[in-house]
Amino acid sequence: MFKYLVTRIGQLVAVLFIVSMLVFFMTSVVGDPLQLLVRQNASNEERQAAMEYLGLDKPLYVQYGKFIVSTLSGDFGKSYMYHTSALRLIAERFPATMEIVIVAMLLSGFIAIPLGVYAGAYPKRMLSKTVMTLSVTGISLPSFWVGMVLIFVFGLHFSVLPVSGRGQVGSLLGIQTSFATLDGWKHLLLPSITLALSNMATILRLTRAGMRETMKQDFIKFARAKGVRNRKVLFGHALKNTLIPVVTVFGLQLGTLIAFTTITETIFAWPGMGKLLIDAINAGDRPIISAYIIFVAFMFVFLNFIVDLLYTLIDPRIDLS
Amino acid sequence: MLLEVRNLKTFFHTFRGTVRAVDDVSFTIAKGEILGIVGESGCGKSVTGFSIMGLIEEPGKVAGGEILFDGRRLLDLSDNQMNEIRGKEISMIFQDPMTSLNPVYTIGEQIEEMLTLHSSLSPRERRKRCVELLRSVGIPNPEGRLNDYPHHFSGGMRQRVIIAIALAAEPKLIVADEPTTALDVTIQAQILKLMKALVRERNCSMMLITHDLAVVSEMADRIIVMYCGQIVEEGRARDVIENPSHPYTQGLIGSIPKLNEDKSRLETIHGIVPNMFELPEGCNFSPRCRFCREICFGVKPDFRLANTEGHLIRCHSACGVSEGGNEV
Amino acid sequence: MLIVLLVALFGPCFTVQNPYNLSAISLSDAYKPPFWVEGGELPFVLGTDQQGRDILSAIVYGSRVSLVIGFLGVIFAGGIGVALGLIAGYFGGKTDALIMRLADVQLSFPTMLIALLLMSFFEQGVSNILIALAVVGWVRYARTVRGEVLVVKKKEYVEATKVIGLPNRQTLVKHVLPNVLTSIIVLSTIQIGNFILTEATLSFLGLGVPITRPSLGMLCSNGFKVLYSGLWWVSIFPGLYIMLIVFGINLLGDFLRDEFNPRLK
Amino acid sequence: MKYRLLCGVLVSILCLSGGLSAVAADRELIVGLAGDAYSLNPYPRNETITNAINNHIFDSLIGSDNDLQPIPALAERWETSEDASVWTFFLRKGVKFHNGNDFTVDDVLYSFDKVKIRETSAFSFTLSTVESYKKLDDHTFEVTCKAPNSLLLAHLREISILDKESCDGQTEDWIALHPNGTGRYKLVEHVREDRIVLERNEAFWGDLPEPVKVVFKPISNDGTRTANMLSGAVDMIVNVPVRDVEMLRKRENIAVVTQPSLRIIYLNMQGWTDSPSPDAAKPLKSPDGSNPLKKLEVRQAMYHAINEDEIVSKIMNNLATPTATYIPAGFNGYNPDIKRLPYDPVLAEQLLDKAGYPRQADGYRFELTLDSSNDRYVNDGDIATAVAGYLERVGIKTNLNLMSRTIFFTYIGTKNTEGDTSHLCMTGWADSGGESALMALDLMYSIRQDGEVKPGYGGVNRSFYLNPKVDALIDKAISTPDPAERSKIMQEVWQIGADDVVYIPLHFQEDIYAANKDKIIYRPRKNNYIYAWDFEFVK
Repeated sequence: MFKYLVTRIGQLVAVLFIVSMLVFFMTSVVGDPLQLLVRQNASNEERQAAMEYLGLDKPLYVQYGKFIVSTLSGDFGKSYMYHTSALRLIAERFPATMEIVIVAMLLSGFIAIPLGVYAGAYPKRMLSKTVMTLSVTGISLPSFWVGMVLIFVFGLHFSVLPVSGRGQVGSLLGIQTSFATLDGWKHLLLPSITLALSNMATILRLTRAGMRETMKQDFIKFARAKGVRNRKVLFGHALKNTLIPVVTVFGLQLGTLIAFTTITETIFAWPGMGKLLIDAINAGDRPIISAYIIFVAFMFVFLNFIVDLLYTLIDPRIDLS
Repeated sequence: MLLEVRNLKTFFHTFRGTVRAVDDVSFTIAKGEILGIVGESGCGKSVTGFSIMGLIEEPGKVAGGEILFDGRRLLDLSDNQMNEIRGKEISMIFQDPMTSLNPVYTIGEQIEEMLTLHSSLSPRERRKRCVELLRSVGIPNPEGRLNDYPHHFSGGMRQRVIIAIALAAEPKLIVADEPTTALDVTIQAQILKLMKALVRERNCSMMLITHDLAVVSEMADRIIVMYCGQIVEEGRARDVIENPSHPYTQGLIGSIPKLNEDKSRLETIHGIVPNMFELPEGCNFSPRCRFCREICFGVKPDFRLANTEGHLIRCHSACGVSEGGNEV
Repeated sequence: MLIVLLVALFGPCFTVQNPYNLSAISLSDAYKPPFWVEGGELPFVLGTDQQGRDILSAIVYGSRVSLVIGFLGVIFAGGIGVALGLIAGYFGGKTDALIMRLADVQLSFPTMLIALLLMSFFEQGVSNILIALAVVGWVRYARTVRGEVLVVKKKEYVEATKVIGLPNRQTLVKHVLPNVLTSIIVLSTIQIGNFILTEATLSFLGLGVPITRPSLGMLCSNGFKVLYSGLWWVSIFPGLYIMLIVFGINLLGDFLRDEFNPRLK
Repeated sequence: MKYRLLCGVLVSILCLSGGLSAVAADRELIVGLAGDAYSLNPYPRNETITNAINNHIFDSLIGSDNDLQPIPALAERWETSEDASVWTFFLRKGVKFHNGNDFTVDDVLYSFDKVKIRETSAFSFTLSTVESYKKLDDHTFEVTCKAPNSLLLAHLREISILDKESCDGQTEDWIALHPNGTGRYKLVEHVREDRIVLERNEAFWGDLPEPVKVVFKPISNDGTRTANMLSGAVDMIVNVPVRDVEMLRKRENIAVVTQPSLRIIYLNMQGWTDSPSPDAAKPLKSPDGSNPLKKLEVRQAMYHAINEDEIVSKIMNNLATPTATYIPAGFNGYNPDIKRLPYDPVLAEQLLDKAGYPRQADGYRFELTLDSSNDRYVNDGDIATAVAGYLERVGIKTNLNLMSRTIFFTYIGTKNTEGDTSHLCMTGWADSGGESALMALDLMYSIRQDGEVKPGYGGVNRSFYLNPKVDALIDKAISTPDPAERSKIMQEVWQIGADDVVYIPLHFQEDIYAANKDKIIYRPRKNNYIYAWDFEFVK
């Protein structure tokens, strides 16, 4: 196990290195940071000064060397847009994004998995068919659309939930979070549902497909023959055998949501990280983009490590090392 | 009588038509008795077992008949009530030990689950009992192996674990569905011996479902031979083996290789099992029967007594009775 | 599903205009409602959009773009992903680590950035989107397939093939692949929809297909801007059509899975 | 930083949960903006929203009235030498910063010094024409320009004045987190991308604005902003999408306020070069290999071919004003004699024939690529599509190349950092100063494909218009202090530009606001800056 961990950490370093290189390359191609610093009608002199300030006048490998050195010391530089530490900007936004992502993932976990189990165990029943049909809506509607419709229905038509923004934050276990206040929860709900919807459909469908196969297995019949109650058969015996693909996708979705909730955050004016990223990309703000993507890479490596560990917990036959 | 099955009918309704997987089957099992049910695959013997357990799944359905177990009508019980009986009073051993154990739980957990469901033992007592059970089915170092997963065991060992699970709640009846089919011949013998010993020791009954007459002849007190969802022959084990009366049974016995007889070719039953959607009008076996007569094609045969007491056959031409099974 | 395909293939013969031909559409026809609504008129059966494009014609043409994106996207992404997933899961060790960390690298880059990158090198177009989708989409396949292969390869029938000396490639294709097919099919049916939507989202961000060759996703996101203003037909019809396609694909996927999966019989 | 944010949040919770009762709730204003302020340090970014918000906290020496003409602010009055090269400013006395420090000349000179540092200031250009400045006494100082400069006031207007005492020696970050100006409002809290809360500075030197408390909410999605307005969560929104206007107008409690903006949408054509955009993906192609855009008739024909009225009515929902010139009526240098060339496709075809580009066998005369952004200006993608359609109909094959603003501006830049790639593009331009000469300096001053003719001039002259006469006129205007005289020179410049069809002007966008009319009245500014003091409460 220890050895495994060491290898994984070694891989993490390699991943971060490659990511940093790619990020550097991409940000040097996409977007023009000068746009942020100088006016469109700026003179060549002004542009030249800005280039020097950003170090863009140096050859690419020199720029990269500098970038790596400062990155290693944990300094991603100052955002071109906000003129403050890129890392701090991300840290500031992180909690807000986590809030909607956690709620969204809980929603999809606690709704989609049971429904998937049910639909997989009883594929012929009316309810299963309804659920499956509805889940098609989940994967065929763009999230910006869903978000707008939710705003329209709950924010405007029924006026039961606030239209957008993050509500009051309160202190919960010493952390400032929307979870602590009712107002916070009200604001959380719509964006979380928007995020959850397409996830739910995916997880539901994977669970169902796995369940359909597992339910035909002998050990399910054997469990029934043991007198195990139906619910326990489904959730105890069958579900655990179908979890591998579900957990895989769950992990990917979780990471993707944390990293790239761009659209939903934009639509709900939610002050999270995704919006920061899209603004940074649009502006060619290299410090933010690189800090962000390296952070995300770190997170994915970590998440996938957790998922791999979960594999071994779920299925003892899997041997990673 | 521990178990009494009367006119059991289990049908499968598919969109291609109805399959009468079990059609009008009646038999009994006495306390402490081992009943062997023999037949080719698809003859309905497993379905009979599952019908008793109440585990027939869509599109299957028990269409008629009665199952009396210890005086209770099983078919009238709800699923929850059945759960009280399954495992505790009737337990089941499956054909393939490779797939019957849940791969994601330790065998300790799987045995314990039975005890949690059907006993009021404390966790520590349960653990102790698990060890006892494993030891009784002949698993070496049972304490150490409780936390192992099924894939750590060989096929024979897994079947021993399954037997341990089946015995865990001290059931009155064990339904064993082809318990040794998937095992090596040498291991088969061990497992059979073990099962017989355990059943006798605990004085429980057993319904042994198999296609292998050799297995049955060693184990069973009585034998039922099934063909196309119906019982074609029934009698004490010795009677049926030594004196098979139905042409089908004769065929089955004839196809077992015997060491002491020198034969260049094994006997076979010619033809194949009929399509279950289009059963023959008369006797189900008629298309394959060597002794087939006019009547066999038109009329379904009824039970008749063969030469010994309690030895019944379902055949028009009892002629096969004395001729034995050695004709070519 | 068949209808969708037929429409995509032969629909263009019957539409009233070619929405790709700029000189054929006229701004003066902009925002006409469907013909049964007051103010609507034939031949614009489902109304027109902001450029005066006939919605019905645009849907017919757009569905071709979207279907191409969905199917080819899945084929590319799925092809790469399944292959890499099989290899990673089956061989394990360093190969696995390499491929999976590559996946981690890939996951860290948003689709949008990749699309932007491609756009700055190539002209805006369907091929860009396809490359972006393949580059982004393979990870999901690879990780899912790998997870399942880790289980499957421990099964006896796979281990048995090693004993009989079957080459790895044959084992993978003949014995491992069929056992992970269910997840692949489910994933693919979801991904087709997903890809069509990703394209819509990219269009929403201005990174999608060219505006002169609108896809369903782009029609939908264009129309969405005027949804509150009561011009519902501009986005509802393409939206419904996307749903229809995704639904059809899912039915097809379910059918394929049931048909080719011996374990469900 | 975090601690401070936290405090801010806590304070706001306290306020919201009752402590606020001290402030009259009905004098509170919530405004939905299209974006957040990037920094509350006024120097590093020069961008509309950031500037507007910083103007609440900070004052400049010079203010602007509603027509963007300079008025006294921290400078009470000023005097200028005959040739407009030496300026003396007299500062207002008794003004205090939010933290209680006195405002003096030292603060002004400190701010000037900071503004000039290119690394941390986006406003360094404002002092690029200034030779030197010196303190005369605590409330008087003198500015000497490099050349006669009538535009100094327009530039000084953009410099916010910081407090030297508290800022000196602090980091840029610290300054951004502790904004301390002399302005009408003090910062209560700033939660990035969520809200900026300001309260009235009761010690302000001038008239107190009506709103006691102002909350700016950045809501970047158009639809969401409209929804917030409809739900009553905000009192006013900016940049209402044109398609939502009708629906909002139907609401009883909502007033839609529109005003022509300074932003003009127009087409740039590389008509003064023989090798237009050699590096474009799809370069210009004509049968004889010449550059058709060089011909005046061709440019005129393209002008005639475009039905701008239809674009305005169909795409812009009538919320745009077709224009013949680049500055709005009423501004310095506006020339009312310039008229649009009428929509006349038949004439357009005749002109094209005359210019020597008849229709070829395939029905086309020559082939162009129209580059445009699709996420920068109001409905830009649709406008470009429509324009391409009009050009196609007179026989000009038009490839449409739409891209995100992220790459668009680099792609079309006159500096050709990525090669010369665009011969026909649609862009927008606005000069928030409302000063004709400044605009012409960027738009009309000569520039060549291979570089600037005069450094810093012709920065967005994407047509590569070359006309020494125009250059001379612009130079002259800049050194003319008298606005009326300057206006006259500029009118001539615009007339020449129109005759040469340097650009094809399309329309001025309209700034559209929606406000809760039961609560407030809003008088918009021409430059789209939102100021709390432009609001009046109804009751």
